[in-house]
Amino acid sequence: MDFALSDEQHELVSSFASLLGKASSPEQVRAAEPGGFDADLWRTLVETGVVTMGVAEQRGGWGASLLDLTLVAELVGRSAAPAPVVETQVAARLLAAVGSPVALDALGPVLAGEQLISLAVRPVHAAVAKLAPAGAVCDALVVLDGDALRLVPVSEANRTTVANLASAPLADVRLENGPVLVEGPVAARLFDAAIDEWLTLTAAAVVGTGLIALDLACAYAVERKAFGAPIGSFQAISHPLADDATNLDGARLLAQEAAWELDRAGDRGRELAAMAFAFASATAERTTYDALHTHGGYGFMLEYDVQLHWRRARGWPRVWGDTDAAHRRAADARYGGSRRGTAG
Amino acid sequence: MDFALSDEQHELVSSFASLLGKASSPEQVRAAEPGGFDADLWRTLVETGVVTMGVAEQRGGWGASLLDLTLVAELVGRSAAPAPVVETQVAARLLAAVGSPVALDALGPVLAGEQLISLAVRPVHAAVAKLAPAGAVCDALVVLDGDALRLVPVSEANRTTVANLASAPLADVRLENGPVLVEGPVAARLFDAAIDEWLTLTAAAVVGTGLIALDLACAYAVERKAFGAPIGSFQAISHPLADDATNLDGARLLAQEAAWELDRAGDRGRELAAMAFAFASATAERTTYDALHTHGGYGFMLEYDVQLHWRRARGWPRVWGDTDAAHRRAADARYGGSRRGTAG
Amino acid sequence: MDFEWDAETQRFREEVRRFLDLHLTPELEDQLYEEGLTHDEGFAAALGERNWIAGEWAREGFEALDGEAMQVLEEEFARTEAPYYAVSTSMMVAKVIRAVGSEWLNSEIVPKVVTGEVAIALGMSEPEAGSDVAAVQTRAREVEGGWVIDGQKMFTTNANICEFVFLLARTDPDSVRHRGLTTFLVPVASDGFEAQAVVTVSGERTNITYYSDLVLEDRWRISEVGAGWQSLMMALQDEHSAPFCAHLGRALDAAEQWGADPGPDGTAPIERADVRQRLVKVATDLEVARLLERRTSWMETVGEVPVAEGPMSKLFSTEAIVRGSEELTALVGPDALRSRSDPSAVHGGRIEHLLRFSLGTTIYAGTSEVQRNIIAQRRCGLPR
Amino acid sequence: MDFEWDAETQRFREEVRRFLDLHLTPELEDQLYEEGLTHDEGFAAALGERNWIAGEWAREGFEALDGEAMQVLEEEFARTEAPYYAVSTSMMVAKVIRAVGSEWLNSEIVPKVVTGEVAIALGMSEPEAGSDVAAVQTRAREVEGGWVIDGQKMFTTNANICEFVFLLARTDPDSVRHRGLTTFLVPVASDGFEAQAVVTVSGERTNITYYSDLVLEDRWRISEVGAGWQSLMMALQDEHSAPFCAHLGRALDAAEQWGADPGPDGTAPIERADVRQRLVKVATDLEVARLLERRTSWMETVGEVPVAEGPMSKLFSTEAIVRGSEELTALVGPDALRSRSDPSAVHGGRIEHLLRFSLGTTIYAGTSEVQRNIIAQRRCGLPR
Repeated sequence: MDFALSDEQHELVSSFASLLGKASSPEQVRAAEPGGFDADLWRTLVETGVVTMGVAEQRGGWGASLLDLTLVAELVGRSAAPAPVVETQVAARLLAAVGSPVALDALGPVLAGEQLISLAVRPVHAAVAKLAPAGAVCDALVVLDGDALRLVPVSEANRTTVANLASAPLADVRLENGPVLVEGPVAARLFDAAIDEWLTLTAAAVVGTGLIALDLACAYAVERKAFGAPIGSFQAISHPLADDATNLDGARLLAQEAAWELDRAGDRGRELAAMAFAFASATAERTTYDALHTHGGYGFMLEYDVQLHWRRARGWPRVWGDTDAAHRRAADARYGGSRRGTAG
Repeated sequence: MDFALSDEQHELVSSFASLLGKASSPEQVRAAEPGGFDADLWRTLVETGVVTMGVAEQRGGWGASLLDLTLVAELVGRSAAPAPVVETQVAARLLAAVGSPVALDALGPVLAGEQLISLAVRPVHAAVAKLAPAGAVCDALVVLDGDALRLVPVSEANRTTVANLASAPLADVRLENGPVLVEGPVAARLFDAAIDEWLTLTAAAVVGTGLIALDLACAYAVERKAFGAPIGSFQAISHPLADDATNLDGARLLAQEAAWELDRAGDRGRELAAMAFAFASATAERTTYDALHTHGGYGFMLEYDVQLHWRRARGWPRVWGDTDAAHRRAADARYGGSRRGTAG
Repeated sequence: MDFEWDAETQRFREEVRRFLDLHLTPELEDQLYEEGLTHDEGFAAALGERNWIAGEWAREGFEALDGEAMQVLEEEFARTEAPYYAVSTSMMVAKVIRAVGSEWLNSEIVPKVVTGEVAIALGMSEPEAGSDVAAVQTRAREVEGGWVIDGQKMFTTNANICEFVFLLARTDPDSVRHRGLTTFLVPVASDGFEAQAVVTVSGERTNITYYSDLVLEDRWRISEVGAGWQSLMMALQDEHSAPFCAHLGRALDAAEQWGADPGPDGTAPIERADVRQRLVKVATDLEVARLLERRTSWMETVGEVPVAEGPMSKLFSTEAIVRGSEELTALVGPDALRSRSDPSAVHGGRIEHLLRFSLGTTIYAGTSEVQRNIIAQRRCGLPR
Repeated sequence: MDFEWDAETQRFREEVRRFLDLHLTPELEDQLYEEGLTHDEGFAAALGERNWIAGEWAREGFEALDGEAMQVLEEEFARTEAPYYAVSTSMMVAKVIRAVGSEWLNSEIVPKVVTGEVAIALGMSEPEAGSDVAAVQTRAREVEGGWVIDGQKMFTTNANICEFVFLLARTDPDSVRHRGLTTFLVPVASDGFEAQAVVTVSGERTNITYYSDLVLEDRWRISEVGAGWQSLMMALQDEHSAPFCAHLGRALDAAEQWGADPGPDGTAPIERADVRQRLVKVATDLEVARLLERRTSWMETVGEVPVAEGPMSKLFSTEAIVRGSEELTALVGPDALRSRSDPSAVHGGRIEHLLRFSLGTTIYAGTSEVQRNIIAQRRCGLPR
């Protein structure tokens, strides 16, 4: 049992915190709305190795653990970074895990920073990948199409950008022909493993979202006075924030535990990843609501930053599904697949 | 639109309030634990007409509306009366509604105060009516057994009394032979209509449970001091109680609306009855928890009254089912029966 | 007890719906949403023509509407997101003028409110006075024949399209809290008035309004000098019976329509047990919210003052909107993220919009915390 | 980071489980439940023989247990409802004696706590001093060679079967709040001591203890005169890392077993989507509770003071117990109403009992409200 980060992990955190503090300030986040993509920030991140780091060394990456990536994801969430870090990391790791010549051919330009490849986190229906993360800005998308993992080229010709709550670069992507990466049962297995990673990293990202919202709320509650006292001295304000702080600590630990379990290929990886996603997204939703509400009418103004995080706490995770869906996934992992029942 | 009670209803309320205030004091409620039945109280109630009042005039009763009965049920809940008012009222109304000679034969001694007949609110499995309300003290039980409504005689020979959270007179009743009241689709239809009534009246009863718990908590919060002030002046105490007061008002109105709709045989009777049960039992659970918690360590002592109500808020409704089950019933009424899905 | 509208009220509801079909066109709806407006002059004029602005007051050719009709009118407007907000704030002020204002204000302003020619925004909260309205700092300094006003008001919604702002200002510079305040009607055409746009999460525009050496003749004063707080309380009384639940009803309608349409696998979501259950939970909240609101409005109709019941209905409805919009968004799933403005949005993006709209409801017209304080004191008898 | 116990700790856990299989017999369990006890002399003696009372202290023949082993020990005791409470309160006091007590107390009392011969109850809260412990009114009046004690303590659990009460009393009659307090060890055999039984909703017995002209020699004083508050805080530090989540684990185990058994229709409830989902939600809370608790205990192990983290784990775990026991009771349905003592109860009535047990957890050892106050101040930086 050890709850401490390693020295290397502390360094990782401080270098990304400093990078994002400079290149993903609230002003920059706003400037990138509603598209949700800042090309300069993305270039900087890619040059720093944000995608490469997560790929195994024998595939040309730096071999960072999923636990390491949760630390980065949390900072991405904290800064509401307009950059598709999580989905590109997971897509690259998936290409590396597939390991077929087609997959490795696709991975090359990703590691070289020439291609942005994302992952459609929901299975395809009627030849359309709906609300594909980074679908609005990617060059190609890994999709599970029936029993095949395919790499679908994406361009203005086959994507329809979707304006959305989170100002995320989402698009509905019509499937063009694209090479099959792998097919058969292994395809679904690899896709599911990628979803485990995406759920874990998204959990970490929205923990970051919750943490920054909490910080904004606490700072406001110390400054703002009503009825002759700082509003933070009223239990109606302070107690929800205390609960949120507690839940956020728990959500962070759970996301880290899920990553640690996936890293060691433990039995509970899938279960913990889905639990972490469910708990973190519920926590981020509630925290950002409380934080916004703490600001009173100001929280409701676009001009205040807290709404940026309120929107992302909902929009980022929900491109996959809600907490109920995550609980069902965790239940299937914990109790074995369900044989009855309609909820998938 | 009229939210006022009639003069007759005000009189009904004040006469039962006075009766129960005298004959169902906290001391008497405690004295009747764990059996949950006070024979003197029951005799008084029967003599006052608590069962007869709900039966139609042409069947020998006084023709009170279900809305009238919600007013009585709320007072039963408020006083935690150790008397099976709701189930005997509903059983008597069911016998009257069946109207067959066998049913009317059974109704006679009930109206004469000679027999205590209750209703098994859940369908029978393997010839046992489990956790039958008033099963521990009734002479007979109306049960839905397959497609027949039957009147099952109950005695020490075929009942096993069950110690339970609410100190209610519950028993597992083994089905002896007993006359069929009615069979075929009409049996299930009449049973379902009786359940609508039971759900509505139980909703009203636990509103009463919540209201008395809220009163106890507010009185305590005014008296009790900590950190130099009455604890009721702390928002951590007062805000949950304000929410509870609000929910209780809503639950009462919803139970009354459901009764009113059932009284006029309106389209939404079943839906509203199930909604009222779900909302009232959730509200009573939360209110009694908050009320007990408001008392601090004292709430946890058997000596304080609030625990009496905390236990009944859970035990009384749940012999039928939880709020999820009620929501499913309401959904079937609102959207038509479900054709898929496992939750019944 | 009777939980149904009487037959006349039900006929009236049909009449209101026909009116809305005619006057609240899809084009107008889109325009209002895009511009973030809650007022439209043409719509207001059409309301005025039927005496539906000051419905509770009889005037030549029109009988007064009773309490039920007024409730139905407001429910329908809220349900359809009709541009009604400035009309309702104007009426709040018109009532105050009728109660405490001068003859001149009564003859000059009130009739124009009634016809929809004039609209009035509310200027109460300030940068340092939100929930704590009595902390007002905007000053009105008495000068020969009138007043000079200096200060700033937050959330002066519609000040950019109204003719007047109902202003709460401190006239006694040495006063604190509730004392020494006075209410005025400030023409937005005055020199020294400025409205700065503030866009909210729901897309609605509100304003910060600035008052700089603004000279106002005394005839624009509404309350007696120093009696502003009482006149403000009068204006706010109406806020409690606002039919918030109709907003939740709108989103539930959209979700139930979504549920009835076949999904990608050919079955309607509503046939799934979990979907039905979650929808019905929201429907239950809606039922309760509606009952609490109608009770409040009924109490006012029969002359009772809903001291705790008003706060209860405001609290429950708006918290139900927050819960319900979160729940429905989660239930509809990823597609609920599509913005109201996006062509691919589910059922016009009503649910996505309600989610953003919900945020304001637990804040304006008295935050949930303020409502709980009131309920705790007036209903539970707890000390301050 | 490492989220697993090391191999040695895992072996130790097996050893603890074997111990419990041997010493916590079904007969003892039933007896404890029926009598409402949380202490058993035989069980305590068996613990003492292994040095598992003062495990963190080495003594002849025993090495000290490390933080992980101590955590595992307490988790297992909580999970199985072992009669451990008086042992743990005794150790809280033994640590205070070690830190600030006299040589005589150290040689006379501490060794007997370690072996389980002596048990000590906590006498802190009073009728007028619950969450606000500093409002203590019990007086200790200095007399020649000692003290005369008068007062009353609430919730002196196990005072009826312990040898001593750890008493917080006001020694300076003119003092207020935290100042002027002193801690004592009161032998329950003293004249003027009385314990009156109080039965709780969970079935556990606690006591009101009365102190009437109770004469105590000065050698029973623990803290310096006037330094009682500091010694109390020392004693309470341990409360934060109590493994509450193990109680929730016990109920979840029972519910999962219930779910796996075929129901009346022949299928196991756990195959139903709604049942699985509700169970997993509780399992998620349990996972989080366990992580927060283990972090607190780990921080103490590495020498960090969990100023906010301790309150966080206590708050989260106990609120999760309340939520979880309500949820599991609802899920299991009507049968969950059968009392723990009824032969027909589901899986020994563990869930029904946890529901009643849960009520105390958010109150004692600092209410949830007190924990939130601390977290708001120490973690969120909010003003008092």
